[in-house]
Amino acid sequence: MPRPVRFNLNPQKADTKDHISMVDMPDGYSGEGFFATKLSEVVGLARKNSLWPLPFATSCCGIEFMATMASHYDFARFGAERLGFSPRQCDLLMVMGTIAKKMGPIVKQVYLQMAEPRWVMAVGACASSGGIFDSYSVLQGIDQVVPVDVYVPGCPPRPEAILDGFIRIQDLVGEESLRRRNSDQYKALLQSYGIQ
Amino acid sequence: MHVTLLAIDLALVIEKLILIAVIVTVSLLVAMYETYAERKIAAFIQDRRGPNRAGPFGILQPVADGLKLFMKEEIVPNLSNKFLFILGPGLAMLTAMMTSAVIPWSSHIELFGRTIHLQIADVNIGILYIFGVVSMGVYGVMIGGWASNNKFSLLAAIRGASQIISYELAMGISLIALLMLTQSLSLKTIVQQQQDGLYYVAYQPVGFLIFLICAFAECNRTPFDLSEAESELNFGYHQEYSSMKLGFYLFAEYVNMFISSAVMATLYFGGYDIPFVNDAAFGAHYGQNMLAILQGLSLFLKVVIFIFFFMWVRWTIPRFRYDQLMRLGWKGLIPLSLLNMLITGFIVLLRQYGWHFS
Amino acid sequence: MNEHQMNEHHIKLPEGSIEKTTTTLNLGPTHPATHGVFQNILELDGERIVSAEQTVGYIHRAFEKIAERRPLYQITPLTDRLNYCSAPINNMGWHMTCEKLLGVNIPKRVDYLRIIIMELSRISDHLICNSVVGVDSGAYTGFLYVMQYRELIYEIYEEICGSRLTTNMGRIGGFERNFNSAVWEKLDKFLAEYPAVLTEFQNLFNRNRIFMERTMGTGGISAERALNYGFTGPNLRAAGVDYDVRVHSPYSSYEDFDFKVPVGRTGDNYDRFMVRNEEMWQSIDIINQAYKKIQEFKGAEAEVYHADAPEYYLPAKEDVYTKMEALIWHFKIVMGETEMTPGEVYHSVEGANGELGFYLISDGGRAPYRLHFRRPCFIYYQAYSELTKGSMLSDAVITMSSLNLIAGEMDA
Amino acid sequence: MQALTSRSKTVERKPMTIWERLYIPAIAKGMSITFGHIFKKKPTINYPEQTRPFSPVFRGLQVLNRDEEGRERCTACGLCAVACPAEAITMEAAERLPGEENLYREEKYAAKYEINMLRCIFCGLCEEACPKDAIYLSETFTAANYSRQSFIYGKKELLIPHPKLQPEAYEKAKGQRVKR
Amino acid sequence: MPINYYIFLSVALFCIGVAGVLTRRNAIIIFMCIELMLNATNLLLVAFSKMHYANMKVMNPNAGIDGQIFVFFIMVVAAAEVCVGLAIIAMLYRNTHSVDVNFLNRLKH
Amino acid sequence: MGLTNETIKERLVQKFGENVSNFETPYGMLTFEAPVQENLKVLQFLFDDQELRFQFLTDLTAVHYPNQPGREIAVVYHLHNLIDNIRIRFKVFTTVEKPDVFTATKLFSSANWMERETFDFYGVNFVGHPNLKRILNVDEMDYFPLRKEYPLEDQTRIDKDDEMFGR
Amino acid sequence: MSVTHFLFWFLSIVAIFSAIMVVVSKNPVHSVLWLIMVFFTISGHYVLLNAQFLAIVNLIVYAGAIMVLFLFVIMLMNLNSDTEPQKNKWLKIAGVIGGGALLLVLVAALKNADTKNQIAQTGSGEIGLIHNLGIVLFRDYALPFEITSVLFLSALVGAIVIGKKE
Repeated sequence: MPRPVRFNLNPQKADTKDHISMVDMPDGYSGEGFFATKLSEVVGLARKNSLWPLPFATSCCGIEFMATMASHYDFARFGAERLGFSPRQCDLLMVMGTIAKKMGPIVKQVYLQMAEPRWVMAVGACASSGGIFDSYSVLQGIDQVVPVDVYVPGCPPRPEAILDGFIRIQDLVGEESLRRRNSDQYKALLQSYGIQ
Repeated sequence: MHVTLLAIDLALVIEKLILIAVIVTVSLLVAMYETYAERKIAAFIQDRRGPNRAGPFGILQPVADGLKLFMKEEIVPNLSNKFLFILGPGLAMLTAMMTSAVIPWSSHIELFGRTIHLQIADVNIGILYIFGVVSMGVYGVMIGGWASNNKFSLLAAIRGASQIISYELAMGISLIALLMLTQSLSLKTIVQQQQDGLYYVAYQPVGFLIFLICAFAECNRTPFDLSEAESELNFGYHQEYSSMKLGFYLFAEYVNMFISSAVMATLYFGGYDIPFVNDAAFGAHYGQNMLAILQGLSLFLKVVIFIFFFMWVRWTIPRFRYDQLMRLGWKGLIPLSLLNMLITGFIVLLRQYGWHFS
Repeated sequence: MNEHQMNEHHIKLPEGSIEKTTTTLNLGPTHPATHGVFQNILELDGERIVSAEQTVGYIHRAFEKIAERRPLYQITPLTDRLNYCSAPINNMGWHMTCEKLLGVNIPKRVDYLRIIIMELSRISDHLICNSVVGVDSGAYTGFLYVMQYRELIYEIYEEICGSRLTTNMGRIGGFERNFNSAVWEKLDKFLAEYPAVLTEFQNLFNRNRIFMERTMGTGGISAERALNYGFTGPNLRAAGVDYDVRVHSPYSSYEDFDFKVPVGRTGDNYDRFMVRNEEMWQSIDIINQAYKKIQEFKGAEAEVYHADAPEYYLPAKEDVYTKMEALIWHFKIVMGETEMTPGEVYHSVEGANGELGFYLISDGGRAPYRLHFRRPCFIYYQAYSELTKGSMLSDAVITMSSLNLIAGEMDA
Repeated sequence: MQALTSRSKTVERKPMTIWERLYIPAIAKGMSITFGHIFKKKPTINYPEQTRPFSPVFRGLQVLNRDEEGRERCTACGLCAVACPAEAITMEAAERLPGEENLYREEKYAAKYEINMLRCIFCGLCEEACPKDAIYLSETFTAANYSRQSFIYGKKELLIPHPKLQPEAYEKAKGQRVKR
Repeated sequence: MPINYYIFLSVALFCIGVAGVLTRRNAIIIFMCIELMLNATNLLLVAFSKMHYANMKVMNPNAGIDGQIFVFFIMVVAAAEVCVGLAIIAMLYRNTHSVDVNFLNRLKH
Repeated sequence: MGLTNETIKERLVQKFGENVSNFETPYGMLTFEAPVQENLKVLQFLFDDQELRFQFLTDLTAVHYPNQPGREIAVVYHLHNLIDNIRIRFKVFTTVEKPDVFTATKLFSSANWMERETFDFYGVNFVGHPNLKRILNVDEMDYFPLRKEYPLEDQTRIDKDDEMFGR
Repeated sequence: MSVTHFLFWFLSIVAIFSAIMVVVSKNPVHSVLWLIMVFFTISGHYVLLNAQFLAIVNLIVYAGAIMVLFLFVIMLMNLNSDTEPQKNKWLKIAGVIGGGALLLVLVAALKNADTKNQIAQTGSGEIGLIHNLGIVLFRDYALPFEITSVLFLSALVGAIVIGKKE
């Protein structure tokens, strides 16, 4: 059956404002000041172009991630090279694939070992929400154990979708204030996951 | 000719300090762009495009990486020995940079009425000095790996240390064969000897090959990257490092590569000699300063070719297994270099007694 | 603490206890060598492995339990995610199991189409496995060369079913749509270009001494042990047993095809690598034969892409909108209320890494009463500790990747 | 083990020749292969700027269909929800009131129609199950986003542009179909 | 430099080495202290050789060179000694799981 | 191919008599059952017999029939004779209260993990198994999830009522 | 104070401090590193004395090879400050006193030795250069040189035999 239209024209727009709450201005100060803002921007620019991913690839999405790394899509174009399995050295935890309850603590462990600033991307239905596996053994979304910055739907997402999610992460990283990681909101967020 | 180390002359000190600063800066810059080149070459070899979003063609990529690493959180694992943990990358960087002191980067330039030799120190034990510093390079790996208090790191440290020690031997013996020909340990002299005749690679092809292989091993490059084999040991000895300490380790590897390329170019490929050109005549015609710049570029070009070769090999062949690596080192390269040394010595003797080839 | 006690403390050690001379190294679950998710706890004496203990279940997803709640056609997404590297084989295997249970006869052309798809996915699976062996031995580039051609296979899938990896391809009784011209074009392109790439890949590895020494004589197993361990597929054939489900119990008209069963001699990593390479060549051959056979269909036969089974195969959309009877069938099938034959059936296909079996018990209800997957990975992974005993750490890594362990299949 | 079939073919396993034992030839061969690739045309797609055409049957983001006059086709029969293996679809049916004939095609319609895109596995079974040609999967993937809530796509996000009221958007949504 | 300086420096280093041997129980550290003592001697030898040279260079351009040759041989011996010594320590450690010399004195166990 | 379902059946009856029963051939595969104590003897006979040579354990699993009192749990073996290329299915039934079955690990190394899996899912206690503990699920799990009385979802879950709808 | 003097004092102080640290460090790895420091300073002294060959050989042999071996052994045994055997306090004091007494006696004995006017020539002199050393070594000391190779060989064999597991 031919489809009457091919694309939907009103999909959700992702807006970083939904996600990062910038540090509130303290009373009496007018923001971070020019220099600090510029520094933030430059650092943001550097960070977003040098996000080293830690592929926590457990299943199908990991295979699609291989395709993303491979020549056709070339993840390295974004500076996201040097895949490391050492959490200390990576900036972006990409959880790809089903995380079973047995695996949950390990995801958290890896997250804890990462150095700040760190970001988490849940790739695929299983990592984001459990997907079709609404069963006794599967964690229904990794945001139960670690805070997630970007969700990428799809089962598995196409490489384009993974790249799209990665660009969302880059937007987020680029806009993040240097102070965010010291803010109370961020601490409260981590606290809600029992971290620190 | 040797410059006494203690003849202190203020102008000389300033000159040398500037030279050191320039060489260190250049080494770091080269190392930075080596990371970029590594990614790009890997990409081209693998039919990809490589980083192209940070700046035009991605040339700001190393800057972004560096800045990011600077701004990242420092993690010092609780259980590890903090002092050693910090010392490790520092040592790695230090030993990597120290070798550059004796390499003649070009002949001399004439500036402000002074003749400035573009070499930090022309000591008459240049090769031994390189050898000594290289043998020191193992500490960065060992201490870093041990202080991380991680079994993978420890395994990597032990692998790396034994590998570097083993390959140093073959490297040294292959150099001895070269030294029999040059009869000098000073790198400057060696370069000058090559200015007129053939490059030493023509006399010492086997020695060069052994030196090249050992250089790969000393730089921890594939196929000898056992100490940071990512599929086995998960980056090995620098696994626990984050932030700029990691940056130091990565940088040290690239600086090492740069310096060993320079050493190879100097020893076997005429150093700053411009190939197919009579340098002296050229200098007489265009002036010494012009010549020095071109010679520097010539050395640089040779170094770039070597660096490309390093990367090309890395992205082509699989790595060895630990025992195979040791077997190659001890049973392959050392006997071969000994043989090479003996044959060279024999020929040198024959020539001393007046026997000439054809 | 006085002098005496201190001496005591140091003297005590050697007399009673035998000191531990081995190191425990934990490989996984996030170690790069354990591509998916499993854990190997290795006891190392230096670099030699004294013993290995595997832990699995890190992505156990309860397939078999979920399958008991789903009508037959909704199980295809589950089988997709078993061995996700070659999802279509699983899909086809599952559909054939259902057809066997329900007694649906499949036209020859559908069989051949299925064979093309299955062999393509076998290629894509072997290709991943072999290139990952390369990656784990340190040569990353070959991996990216062949991955480009896996992308072509994915494009073919995408043209057929609209998805790349977890394809949900095929229906009980055939395919959801006929192969369009783009599929055939892309298949032509693949068949024309892939052999050269495979040759190049082999040139990079096959006779490279470093690679040969890394793989020869490591991770080997004898034919008897392999059979006892329940090895199937390329891993068993590498040990020298020419057991292949496609030959032994031909399904989907494999009996019409002429192909060889590559076998090795020692069952080591090199043999596994070579057997997989050779199987890719055989698969290309089979695809070529199937392609020829399909072109021989003429007229109405050339358009057949599903069986004539209105009870199980969804009617065409146009009919649903216009014909009452079709609408009723449509509702019945989607709601899962068609007649199910009670009974138990075991059907197996030659999956990319072994005999993939489906043991289906139906009690006539909407969903299977019990569905059990014979998952080859799960069965042969238990031999890992025997395969790696006495070898070195680096060998263990290569053995792991050359076994082609797919976590999704292993943990169900 | 005896041979089980007559079709076996032993794979090549020659011992290394002296020449091969030197490492050099194979390495040189490999390096010539990799060097050749430097000059090959790169298949890379510069993704955000360049896109690769998806196949016309690609199963991406779901879309709710309207008929030619712009009426919603969905009649809230629930077959898609039943067919969904991920149970990602929920809907609430409502009776069409008099005067709404230009909005809804049948007497019943979906007052609320939501798909949880995070659960959805894009298997296409809903499209197949729909007897009214009301839902299908478009040739685009679902965009990534920052929060879980934003993945619950309601009718607002799913409905295609109205062919009468928003003709330009409708034409755009139709896209340029490449003739194959 | 006056030779005295070198003498006293060497003596100091040597005595530190002696003190180390006496105070530590770790066989490896003791071994290292021995190396330290050897090095102190080496330094003194080189200093003396240069002293000799300073005195005699007019007569013999190679005066004092024997001292440096001697140092060279000491290094050779030290390398050989370390090689064997560490092997012994490693073996003892394997058998006794200790590097404590107070424990190592019982060669049978 | 000399071996047929009939000959296998004859050989089995000849050896075990009344103990093997319920011979069927659904979809061409010979299926029979034996008392639970006899399972090892039957497997051993099938393995050793010069004619039968069922030396390849294709599959081992269990099925739960809550409606058959006394025979709630069936352990199903699929055996394969690779030389004659014939498969059989062999079942033993046991009770859910005391699901003790002798282990086949001595005969087939492959049975090790399959039995552990079966234990994990159904709680079948394989007597003599070298390492009978949970394999796929976490060790702390205190029920056998694939038995029919247990629901698909985890009952201790509290995330059902989050903002995610649809369940 | 000339630069030479300055360097001498600097190197000497560092040498003595490092040597003390070798002895007092709890952690064997620290001891090794301090010992390497001592070797560096001693090499510095050699350079001051214009014994360049010995300076570099000292580094290569001691710092580059011997200490790596030490470090290797320590790492393999996983020794750290926790496993460090401790001597009795009194024994330690006795050890220090013994060392100190030796120092005292030697200093006292050497104080009056007739060395006042003797100097060790720094900075110049050709005897420490590799060319001269080489000639003497291979001409006058050829036999001892060959014998050292035998020594090495025997050490090698010995180490392998000792280190080999049964």
